Amino acid sequence: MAFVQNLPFISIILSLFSGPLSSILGGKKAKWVNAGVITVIGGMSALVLSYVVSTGEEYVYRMGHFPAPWGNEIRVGVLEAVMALFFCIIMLLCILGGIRERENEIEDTKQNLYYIMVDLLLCSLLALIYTNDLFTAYVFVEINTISACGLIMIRQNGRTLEAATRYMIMSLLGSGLLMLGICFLYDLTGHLLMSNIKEQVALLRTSGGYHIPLLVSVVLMSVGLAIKSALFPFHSWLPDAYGYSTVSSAAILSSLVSKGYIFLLVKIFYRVIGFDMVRDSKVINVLFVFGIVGMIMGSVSAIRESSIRRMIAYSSVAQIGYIYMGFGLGTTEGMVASLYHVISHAATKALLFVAASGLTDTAADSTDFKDLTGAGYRNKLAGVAFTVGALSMVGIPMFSGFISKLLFAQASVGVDSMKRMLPTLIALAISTILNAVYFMKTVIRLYTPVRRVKRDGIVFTQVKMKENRAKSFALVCFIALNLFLGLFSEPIVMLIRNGLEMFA
Amino acid sequence: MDYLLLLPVFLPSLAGLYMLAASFWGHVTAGSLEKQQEEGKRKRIHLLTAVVLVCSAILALCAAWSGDRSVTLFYLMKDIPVYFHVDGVGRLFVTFVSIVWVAVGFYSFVYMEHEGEEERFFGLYLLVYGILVALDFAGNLVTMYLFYELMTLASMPMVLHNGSKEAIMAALKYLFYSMCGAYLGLFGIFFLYQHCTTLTFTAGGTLNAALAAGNRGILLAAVCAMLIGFGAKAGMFPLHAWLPTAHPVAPSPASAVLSGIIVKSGVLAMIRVVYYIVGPDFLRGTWVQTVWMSLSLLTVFMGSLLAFREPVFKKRLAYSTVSQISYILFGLSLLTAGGVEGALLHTVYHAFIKSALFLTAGAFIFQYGKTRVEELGGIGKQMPKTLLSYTFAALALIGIPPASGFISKWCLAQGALGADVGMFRWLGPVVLLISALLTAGYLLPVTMKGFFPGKDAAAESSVRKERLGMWLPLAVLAGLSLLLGVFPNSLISYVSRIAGTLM
Amino acid sequence: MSTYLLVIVVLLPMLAGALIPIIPFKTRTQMMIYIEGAVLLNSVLVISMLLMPPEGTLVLFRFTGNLSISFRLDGLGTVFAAVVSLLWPLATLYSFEYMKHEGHEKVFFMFYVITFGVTLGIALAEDILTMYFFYEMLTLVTLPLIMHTLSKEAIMASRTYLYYSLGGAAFAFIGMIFILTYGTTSVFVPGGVLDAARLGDKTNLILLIYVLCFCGFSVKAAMWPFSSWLPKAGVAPTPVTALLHAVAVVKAGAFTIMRVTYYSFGTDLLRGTWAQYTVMALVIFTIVYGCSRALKETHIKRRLAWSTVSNLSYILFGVTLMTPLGLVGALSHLVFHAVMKICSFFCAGAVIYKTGRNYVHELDGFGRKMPVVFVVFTVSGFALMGVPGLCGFISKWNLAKAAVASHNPLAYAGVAALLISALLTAIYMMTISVRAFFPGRDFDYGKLRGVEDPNWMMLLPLILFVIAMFAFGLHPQPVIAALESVAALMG
Amino acid sequence: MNFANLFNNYGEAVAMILFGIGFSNLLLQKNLIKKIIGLNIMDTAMYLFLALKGYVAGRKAPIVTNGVQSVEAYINPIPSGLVLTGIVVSVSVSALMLALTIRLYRRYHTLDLDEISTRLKKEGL
Repeated sequence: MAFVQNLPFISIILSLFSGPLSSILGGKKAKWVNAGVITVIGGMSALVLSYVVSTGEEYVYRMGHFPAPWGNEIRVGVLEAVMALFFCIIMLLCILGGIRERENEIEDTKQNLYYIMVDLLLCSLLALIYTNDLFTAYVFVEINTISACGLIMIRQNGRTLEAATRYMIMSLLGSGLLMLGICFLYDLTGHLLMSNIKEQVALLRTSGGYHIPLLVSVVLMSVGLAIKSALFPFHSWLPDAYGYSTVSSAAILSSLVSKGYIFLLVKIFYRVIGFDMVRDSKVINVLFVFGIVGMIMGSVSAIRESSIRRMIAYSSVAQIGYIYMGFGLGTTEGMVASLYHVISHAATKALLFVAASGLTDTAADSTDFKDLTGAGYRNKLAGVAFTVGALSMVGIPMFSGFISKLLFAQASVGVDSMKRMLPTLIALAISTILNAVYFMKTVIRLYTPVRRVKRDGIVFTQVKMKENRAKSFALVCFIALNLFLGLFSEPIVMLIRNGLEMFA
Repeated sequence: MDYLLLLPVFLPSLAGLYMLAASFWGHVTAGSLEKQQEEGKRKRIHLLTAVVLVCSAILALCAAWSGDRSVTLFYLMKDIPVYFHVDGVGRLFVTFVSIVWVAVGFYSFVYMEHEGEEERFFGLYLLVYGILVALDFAGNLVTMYLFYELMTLASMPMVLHNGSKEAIMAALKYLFYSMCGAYLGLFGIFFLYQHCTTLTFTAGGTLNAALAAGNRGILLAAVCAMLIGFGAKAGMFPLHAWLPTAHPVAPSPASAVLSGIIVKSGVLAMIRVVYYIVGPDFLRGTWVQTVWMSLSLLTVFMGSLLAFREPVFKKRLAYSTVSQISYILFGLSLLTAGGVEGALLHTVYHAFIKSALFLTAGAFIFQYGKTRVEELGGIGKQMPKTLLSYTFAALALIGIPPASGFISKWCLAQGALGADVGMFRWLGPVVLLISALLTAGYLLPVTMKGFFPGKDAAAESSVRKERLGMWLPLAVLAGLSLLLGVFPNSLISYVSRIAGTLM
Repeated sequence: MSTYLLVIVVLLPMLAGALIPIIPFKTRTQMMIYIEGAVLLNSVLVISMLLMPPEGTLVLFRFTGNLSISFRLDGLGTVFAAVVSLLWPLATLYSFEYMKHEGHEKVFFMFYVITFGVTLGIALAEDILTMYFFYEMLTLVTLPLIMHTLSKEAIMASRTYLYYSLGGAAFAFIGMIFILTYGTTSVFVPGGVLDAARLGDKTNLILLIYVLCFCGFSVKAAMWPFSSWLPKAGVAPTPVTALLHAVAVVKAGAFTIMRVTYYSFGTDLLRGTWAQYTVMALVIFTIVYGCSRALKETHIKRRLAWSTVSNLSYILFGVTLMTPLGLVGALSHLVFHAVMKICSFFCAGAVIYKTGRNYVHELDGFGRKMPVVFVVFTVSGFALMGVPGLCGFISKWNLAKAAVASHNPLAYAGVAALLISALLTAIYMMTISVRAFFPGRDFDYGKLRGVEDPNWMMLLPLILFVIAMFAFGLHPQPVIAALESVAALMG
Repeated sequence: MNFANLFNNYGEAVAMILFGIGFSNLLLQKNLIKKIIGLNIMDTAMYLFLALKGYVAGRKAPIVTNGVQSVEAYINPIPSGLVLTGIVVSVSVSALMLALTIRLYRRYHTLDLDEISTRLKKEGL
């Protein structure tokens, strides 16, 4: 077996141990370690990706060479590698984008803790992506939750604490349900490895036994993960968590954490239950309905927001809605669209958060729209970046958002049942309009010059690109990434397709 | 293909445009002239106008009476040229238009001095003349429509000449009524274009029978719309309201030609549509004919009644126009040779008579500034010639034999009785008779009061001399209206020949 | 002529525009020369290209699989491109003079020139995705032009414009998706590309989608109930209102509708269906509605904007007839209305520029003080009324001809609507002219001291437009023939 | 339905009931501490469930004393392993929750989350 095949495992271990390592380092060093680790892992994932693409088939990596029923496995396919790569890139950029804010907002003794959390988060994400074992998945879900919570509350203020608590409660409920579902499956099949469970499930389907328990476990797991990834009715914690935690936390949370859960859900659908089984069960209808409602409601509450950060947070509620709607279509096309949106939304949303922070710099970190009037002139790059993100969110061609909109629409037209096609299309149109309303309103405000230089105590300041190199770099990269996704989406879509084929 | 037809069109138009431009730039550069310069300018203007007017009138008559000429100017659309052609009706119209126009023109040389803005007025006057000639020569429907609209636009400023607020309002009212009518006409034209073999005027109609059979309903509706539309110019109910508003405020020569000539273009348009495009056979006995007849009769009656109650002299004349034109329309609506004959006769006569009457009214205003009927007591003492010619004209209009009006009305009545139009056979003549009585009722009092004011009337102290330039054209017109009544045969024969070709 | 010209004429203005704020101009004149030069050059390129049409398509860029940004020159595109590239240089000339008193010109001209390229992009787009792409771009690049004055009003107007346009695009998007899915190809083919086999029993669905798509695109064409952004956008500087909101942007809306109707969905599918009646009813209503609003409006530019609303619906009416004749009518009005309306807007702009008066009742007696402007204005008014001899009559004639020929009862109503709106047009245009020329007997011209005609930069376009109006009105044959040849492809 | 099944696997039934209790507590309790207790009940229910799955009546725990016997002698060890892991997880989670609770209490002197959020709104922070 080739050396490359070890890399996934190594990357997980690496991130896992870089955490404790940074606990004994100072903030500065920890930062560099963390950045380095992420970069290295990104490189590894790239290698893995190229390897898997070249071989054209997924492979299994046994921990300590224990055979199937007992040992714990890692299973690497194209999709996993792609996700790992993108997560690394985006996480790195988020870290870079928020350096200054972190250093201001977190007291110095805690600086390195932050990086521990990030490392653990990365580790758990990678594990979620790669693992082939349901219980391992559960464990890492919990780790993920804990580290995410840490990221939220590390900036000390009432809001973040409250948000963290709410977040904990919600995700504990979710993981409780997930756990229960897993237990049911284990009870029914006697296995924990996804592939083995799938065989058993297939048998059960043919024999038709235990139909209801199987269904129950599917429902439990999907609902659990839906709750954790803040699908519409369960999003109460989200605006505060994203709106008041430090920038890179918000960016990472919104773009990666929830996506990890979603990806796990996809894996469960495809590799544990089998997608046709899921389709036959009515669970995806539920997801579909909640997804659409989420698309609309999220945008509506975003329109009512007066703080730019919270607005972006609400918009990601809407975006999560898109993704679940894609699941709900119940076709491979829909799934492809959702997965593409996972990526493009991750990129865009992180971009928006970082850009927003860049804008708020010009008004003494006030996130109120009134103070952002004309901010586009005060911080040019951030203004441009925000505009790009906004356009992509609205789905203007040549930005990534357009492609995912396109994929969703095509998928929905592909569905032959009117009951899904029309609602999807109409919902897409309406939510586009709503997005336009609140994002473009913001953009226009950004480019509305203000005569006076201060408003009730808040002094407007110019921000040059040089002042904050890391952020500028991150923004530029984000813009490039967004354009790349928008213009050269073909290969990525192809990869996703192959990955799904490997899954099934 | 000869351009003699174009000369009487373009000569006056260009001259008119030149004068308009001149007056406009005069205002823009806002140079104020000395008294005698002013005089010299007026002389020049009058001279130019007179020369151009006479020349073009002669040209027009030559063009008209030297055989069936025709000329295609250029193609407005692939199958629609701007095409002039002289035929019977056109010839007739051109003739009386030219005569009246020249006469009124000379009258207004004197009259306009107290109105001011003469350059503009005469410019418009010439322009409208050119357009009218073109309208009468027009050889197909679209050409006619083209000049019909132009006429509206060009004659509008004549109405608001004195620039007072009510004049402007009246002008706009005139414009919008005419536009409304014109567009109703256009509506019809669109449909006729689809269902006719050609839009070139051909006696007896060019309706494409095969197509028309299919969409009879919509076609009838379209024709009805056109009748009502062009009826607006001819002051037919329901679009007649502009006449009594526009005429009183316009300078008298303007109102003279307005109600003498321009309203006739509505009549011409109707003749063209009904007898040269749709063809009388298509309409005969349809609901459209009934509507048309009843509308015209209604207008006849209503017009004369309103005139009877109207104290302001020019308004009264305007109402009388409303009713008199509808005589013509009634004649046309009979769709018989007799009817058409009567209608054409009345067209000619009414042109002379009505312009004469308006010129009289103008004279009264010019000399003594009297606009209301009751002020005219004893006017006969001061302006005998004017009032005399007025009286003749009035008698002609009422239709006392042997004056001209009698003949035309006789023909109309005969036509009505001859036609096969149900109850209108007798209703028509009755209405005509009643309205004739009313006409007498509203025209003659002026004469009587004028000559025999009664002893209690305070004799007007200052007797001003009647101006030759004013009463002569008046006398000429009045005389014509008498003569044509006394020796009508040539005219009648000519008209009946035309009517014959149409059936 | 090589197909590269197709993309050059699209990109050149964008590039030139983007450079404007970067290049350090010594004097204003230099900038003017640069801009006018760029625009003229591009127009010349376009015209030469139209004269020697390049064969084949040019694929600029591929999104995914069959989705690409590609250009091709065909009949319809030729018409639109010709109109745009003939008017743009004149409008630019005019705006040099006008923008003096508006401030930060560089930004203005930057977007003004870029818009040129984007509009051409719409005209030359080969497939529906490209068209959609440039349609969205158009929205974005014209936004700064509307909010140029940056007054509260302007900001509000630009917001409304943005919401309306993007919303419309969102629904147009649905239509595009269906074309991509159920069409044999995404390229525009005369007569439509829908694949009957794949369509199966979904006809009603497709009709519904067509209606959505029509409404979506008709937002830019300011059809009721999506029209209210246009009058609001009148706060923009007059060159913008004139060129964009009487020609480029709104005509782009009409143009895209022509594309989807005749080249994507196909008229054979739509003719005589409820879909056709629905859109036609909407359009007919708009024709009358726009005029009556114009009548009520006393702000000159807004009045003209409302009149634009109704005139655009003339074009759409021609489109919804769904016959080749209808297309001819629509195209002729697309061309002629461009001339008439830009002309009248420029007159209004001249008044505002010289005197800053905005309302109709402030114009008493201007006829003598600004003779050229108001004579031109009156002529354009006549043209809009459809006085024969001017171009307005020709397009009205063609539309009505098509409507009557289509033997469609609703179309007859449409003809009536055309004439009613013509009458209303007469009222709202003539009242202005009459005021201006006949202010009343006792009007004191002293009040208008200092009011005079603007300089040649503003007058030249006006004169040219008047000439054009007469030329088209008296000898429309060449144009109409060309349009007929375009429509002939529809079969 | 026949309650026989229910009585045969009463263990599972109890586990489910416990889970319900825990879940509803975690969801509905105002007081944070009670929420945490609910969380723990929920987890414990899960462990009970797993353990029951692993247990086979009349076998020994899989701990090798005097010599290895055949596989039939032992109960299934995996669930026990899972339970152990689960306990670890839940311990850490509860620890974190408690820490949060303390923080909040220090700031706002209340354990009622809704009241805290209303106060936050008042602060407008």
